Amino acid sequence: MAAEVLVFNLLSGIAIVSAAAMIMMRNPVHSAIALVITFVNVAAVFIMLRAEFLAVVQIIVYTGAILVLILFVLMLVNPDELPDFHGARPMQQIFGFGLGIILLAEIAVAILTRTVVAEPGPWTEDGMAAVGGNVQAIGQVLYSGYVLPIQATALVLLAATIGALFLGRPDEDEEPTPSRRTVATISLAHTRGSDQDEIPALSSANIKHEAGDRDLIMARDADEFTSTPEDDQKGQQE
Amino acid sequence: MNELMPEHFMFLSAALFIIGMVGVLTRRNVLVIFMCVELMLTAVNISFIGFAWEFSQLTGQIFALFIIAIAAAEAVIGLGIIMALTRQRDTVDIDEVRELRQ
Amino acid sequence: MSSWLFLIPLLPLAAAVINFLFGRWFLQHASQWIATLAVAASFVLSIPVFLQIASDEQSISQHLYTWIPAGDFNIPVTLFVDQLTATMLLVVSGVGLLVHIYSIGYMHGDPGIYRFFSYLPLFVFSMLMLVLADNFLVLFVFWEAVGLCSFLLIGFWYRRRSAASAAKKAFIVNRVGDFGFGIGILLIFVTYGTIEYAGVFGQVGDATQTTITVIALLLFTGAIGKSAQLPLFVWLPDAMEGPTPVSALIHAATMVTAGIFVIARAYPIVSQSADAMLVIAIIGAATAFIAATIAVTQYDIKKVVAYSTVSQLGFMAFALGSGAWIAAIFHLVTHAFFKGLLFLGAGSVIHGMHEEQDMRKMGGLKKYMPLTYWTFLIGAAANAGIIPLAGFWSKDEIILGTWLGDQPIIMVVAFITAFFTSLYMFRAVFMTFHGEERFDAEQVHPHESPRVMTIPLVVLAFFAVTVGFIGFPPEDGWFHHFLDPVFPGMPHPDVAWSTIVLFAAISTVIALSGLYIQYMAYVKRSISPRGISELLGPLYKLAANRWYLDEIYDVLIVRPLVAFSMFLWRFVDAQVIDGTVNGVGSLVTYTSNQWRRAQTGLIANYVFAIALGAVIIIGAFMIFGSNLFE
Amino acid sequence: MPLELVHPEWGLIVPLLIMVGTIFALLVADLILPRDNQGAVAWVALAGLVASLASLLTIDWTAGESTFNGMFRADSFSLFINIVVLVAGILAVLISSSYVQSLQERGTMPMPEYLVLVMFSILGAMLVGAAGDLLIIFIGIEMGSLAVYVLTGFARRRMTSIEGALKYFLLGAFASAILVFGMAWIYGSTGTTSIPEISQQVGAIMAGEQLPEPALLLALLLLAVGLAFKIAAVPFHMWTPDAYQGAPTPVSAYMSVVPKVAGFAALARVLAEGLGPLSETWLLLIAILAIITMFYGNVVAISQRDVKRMLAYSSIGHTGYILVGLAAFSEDVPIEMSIGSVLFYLFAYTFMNIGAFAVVTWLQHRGQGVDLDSFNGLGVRSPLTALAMTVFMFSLMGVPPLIGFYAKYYVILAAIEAEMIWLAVAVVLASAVSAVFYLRVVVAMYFNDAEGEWRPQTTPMLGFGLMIMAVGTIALGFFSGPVLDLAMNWVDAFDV
Repeated sequence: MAAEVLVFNLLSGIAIVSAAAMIMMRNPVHSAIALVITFVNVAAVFIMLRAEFLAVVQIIVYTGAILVLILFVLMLVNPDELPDFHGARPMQQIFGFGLGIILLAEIAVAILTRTVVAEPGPWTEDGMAAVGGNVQAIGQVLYSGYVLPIQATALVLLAATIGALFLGRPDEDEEPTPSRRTVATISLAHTRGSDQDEIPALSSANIKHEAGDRDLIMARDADEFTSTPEDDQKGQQE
Repeated sequence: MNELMPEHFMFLSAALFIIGMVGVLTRRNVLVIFMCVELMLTAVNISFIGFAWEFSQLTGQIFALFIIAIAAAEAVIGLGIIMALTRQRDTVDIDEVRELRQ
Repeated sequence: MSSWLFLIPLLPLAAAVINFLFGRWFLQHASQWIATLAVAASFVLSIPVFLQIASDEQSISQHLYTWIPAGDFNIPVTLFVDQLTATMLLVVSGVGLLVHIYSIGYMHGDPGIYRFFSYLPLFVFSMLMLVLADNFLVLFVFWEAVGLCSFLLIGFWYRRRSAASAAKKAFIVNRVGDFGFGIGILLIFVTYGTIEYAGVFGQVGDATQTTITVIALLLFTGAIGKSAQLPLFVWLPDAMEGPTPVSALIHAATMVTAGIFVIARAYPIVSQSADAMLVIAIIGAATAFIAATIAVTQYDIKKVVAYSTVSQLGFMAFALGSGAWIAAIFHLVTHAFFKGLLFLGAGSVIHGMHEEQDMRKMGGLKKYMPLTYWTFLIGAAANAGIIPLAGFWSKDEIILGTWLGDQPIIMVVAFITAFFTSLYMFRAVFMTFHGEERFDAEQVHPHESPRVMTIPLVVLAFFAVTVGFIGFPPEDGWFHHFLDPVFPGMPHPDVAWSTIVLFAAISTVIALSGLYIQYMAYVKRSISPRGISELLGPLYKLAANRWYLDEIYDVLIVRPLVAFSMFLWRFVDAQVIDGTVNGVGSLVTYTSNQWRRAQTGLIANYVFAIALGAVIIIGAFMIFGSNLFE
Repeated sequence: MPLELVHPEWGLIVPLLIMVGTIFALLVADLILPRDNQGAVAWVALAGLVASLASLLTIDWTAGESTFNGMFRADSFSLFINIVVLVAGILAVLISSSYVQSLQERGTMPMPEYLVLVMFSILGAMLVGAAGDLLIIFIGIEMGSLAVYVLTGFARRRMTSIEGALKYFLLGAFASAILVFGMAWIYGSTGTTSIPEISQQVGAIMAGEQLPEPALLLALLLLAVGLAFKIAAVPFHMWTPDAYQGAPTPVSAYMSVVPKVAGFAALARVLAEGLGPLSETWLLLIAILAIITMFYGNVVAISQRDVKRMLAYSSIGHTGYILVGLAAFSEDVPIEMSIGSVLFYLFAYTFMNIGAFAVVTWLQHRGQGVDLDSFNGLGVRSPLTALAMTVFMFSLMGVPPLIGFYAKYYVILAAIEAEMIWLAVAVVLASAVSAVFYLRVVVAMYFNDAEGEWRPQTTPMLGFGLMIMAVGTIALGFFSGPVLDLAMNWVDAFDV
């Protein structure tokens, strides 16, 4: 039916154009909005492909949760000072697009020469209607054959939660000093070690002061034993 | 082409995947790169769902469901790392993050 | 029986590991009991093995696992026990047990005691595995392992500079011998295509006479190092820096006899080469004589016993070389007991004298430590070959063996050496225990050692008296029949009783004359030792300076080596190596530095590398590896 | 179609359940223990790991059973992977507890979270090892990777740590997308995601064909690229040096082993088992990757002064060696030689590589840095530690009779058996190159004079872990036979 193809082409056209817009936009907020448009269109495509449940999930999880999260972080990161990201590396853009085109060609060859061998399964339009629709069908398959992946995915989400909580948690002894943000740790990891002299010397008095009566472990370079912002600040103040 | 063919969604998927890849290759804002990775995963989902549609199976749809879940987990971790980064240094430009090299 | 054979070496290993892991924090002194019990269990387990071998006359073996399974080079680890191994098992675990018990007293209060009691069972394990091996590679591995244990134990008091350098010397000198030994094993593999005893010994004759001689001599090179033969014996006297129980166990009773054991083990090879046997005999005789003369001039009680050990090892070596195989093993067994006894006795003296080792500062100790005196006297008499103690039977048999082996010159040297043996042994006894008290009685209060140290002395003394009777009557004793299957094809000459009695008489006269001379010199004081040494002049000086061997090595080996290494450093390193480095080396370095630049630190470039790699791989494979263009 | 309730055999996943239980125990311990005294959680983690290791004994792995509709397979292969990652986990906990604790005292590194993340990544690797479905491989790899991303950035006050985490994460997410795209194409080509069924389908497709069609090839290559990233094969390795250098040292030790084991397990499952009929194609790819990887890693390691970075490049080099074992997979070679050598190498690598990083950690505890100069005079300062490091270096170099020698030996044997003499020669040559930088550490320890401040410290757990690894590196060399037998048994499970 031509109408179906027409709708598909329209949806995918919008999706591709807005995806392209996403990577071209100067402002990352605009990029995010373009990505939302793409995702919504993709969700519509999912419905055409008999995946109503996934279409809803796509909207809720991607558009609803992940992108809003990204936007949220984007706002946190000082939106006034967003640097100009474009035009700095023309060579990279040329090569990037070049690689993309070649890979697209390679995938296109694969698509066009593909032969189908898979045996058709029972989940045609009628098959799904027989159990009450896509959601019911997915539910049946998911909870009969995919118990282990569900459990495992739950654990992945738990791991991610714990990790994110750790990364995002403010430091316990942190003082919100404005200057702290600009402190950059000196790179201590140059291969030749030639910049060793730049490291602020930590006198033992300094350490005692900081660590109280506890014995403090120190490393000369490239490790958290030395290069906390506090240490660096002290070094600079002296 | 009068009917919806598998090639249709395959090309859509490939196009979105490539666009995502090119975005990762060319952008410098770490958040935009991150969005591009999400776009690539969505492209993969289209492939999976399309193949499932073609074969009248549900395997692909369920795989896609799990990819979405994992992508959510990945997003949480990624944003956590980016938060930690901005806490240390007020930047989201990956070109400024290059102390470790050679 | 064979199913739990593996426990014999495993228990000491387990004790060693446990003590090493937990000794410092948890066990401390408890480690001594773990080690002693483990070795005791090994000893107890060895007895039924020995009895079974003695009754069945069948060798037993237990396959443990395949060490290197892949390819043609298939090396199993199999425990193998025949009469020779069974004898060694008893000697190693028995003397080892006594030394462990003795050490409990001797090492009392040492802060590193857990280390000591993890090294010592580790040594017992290695030594047991050495004798239990059924192929040359496993033998070699544990040959190295006992060397390592010896190194660790000599340097046990590593803070003492002399101990550390003695350990190093022992290790380096042994490397020289082991190098030859290793090449010998390689040659065996190349020649016979296997390194398992059974396989090698079954086809000895396939190789040419020259090859056999070379293999035998290379194996003997290892023995020269480990069993302290000329010219490599210099490490053994220095090794006395280690704790005395170590000297008794490793440097008298067991490890140093490993070389003798290996030559006996390789009987099917060595006995095929008359040339190699001659070399072994000559080196053994020279070692025995030179070491005995040095021993007469020493004042350090442990050094005397150490040189005596070297001399006795020389006896065993020339016994092997003269074809008196069983006599050599017999002497190995008796020597283990009386030399272990002598070392432990010397240790008891040193312990009672508050770490004094110089005999000139002793004398008259008989009344302070009677038990030590009597046991030491028995050991010395056994070593000197006083009838009917153990040493007499074995030594007499060796000398008889040289006669039967048609080596008259060596026989004469042996008799002379036996005289010197008696001289130095009784000199030590009289200087230490008789005569006036030459120590400062206000500073030093000699005392008998605790019971845990004297009991091993008594047990060893008992064996030093009795163990010789397993070889009685000479050439026809129980021990000879027991060991006979190990040396197939060995000639059994009939010896007339008159010959035996004659040799025994000469030996006894020689031994007693040594005793008499020293009695006159140090007890009756009718002969002045100083006078004799002045009379002998340069000869005495030669012996007292250990035949200048260390100096000779310094001139012949150390200095040229230093010069050579200077040459290497100055010329080869600076010119050749640097030149090569400027070629190949700097090419690699240059490449390294260039490639390193790829790591720009920019994420974008990293992503680019991944994408480029993927695109190239996919493209290349699609063009060349797919059916696209078919 | 009625809903069929599944009754999985829980007995087969007991080791994983114990790990999950440990994770929850750790989280509870985090709640009930006071913030400033959480050293005890290390024991909880150790107990969980040991219990999981012990529970492996309760399962009959030779039966090759599977459960969860064939998604989880309890065969000898998964047994071996379980052993390797659990041992690696125990070693990681041993070497990191004092490190993390000393930082926790300064309020930067919470111990329970650290251990939970370690547990998660082990759990992920265990899942991958037992995977019977592409979905499980994907989830397992992601579980491991996500945890390790966070661990890399665990010293979150230090810029380099965050930088390493960011690089690892962005590239890892990118590679995951490629990997999962490959999985989609495999599904598109075969109509299934179950690995044994993939094998059947691909076998049917390739029957009578010389070369595969582009679609199948694309699937294979995308998958290979995604997994090559996880095992750090050149040119997909570039995250490795930065992430290893940036991460806290115990994490570097850990991430040099467990994610790599998971990656190789996935490669073996997918390539050797699922795509076995395509081996003609991917063998060449793996062989090329192996050569490039081993030379690049070892050559670039020469010009590194930072020991962590040097070890990172060295670990890239080792990836190359291990790939040689995989490249020897072919019909002519007994599978226990090719894949068996891979497994053996992973086991050997666990001991010596974690050991090398552990010595760096040990030095850091004593006020030293991570550059080569920090090793100066270690032979005098601490002879035992120097000895341990020497053992690790020589083992990594491949000197007999240490375990590293046997690892290389079996890999070379497999290559020779597969008639890829050039690969065997390449391994030998690359090892010769590697001697330069390994020996440099040994030389620094024994021939250079000590310099800099030295702070005596007692780190019993770290010392114990070091000793286990050093002894293991030596002893397993002597007992390489039994370990290899175990590694070879995996073949029972594979229906290739």
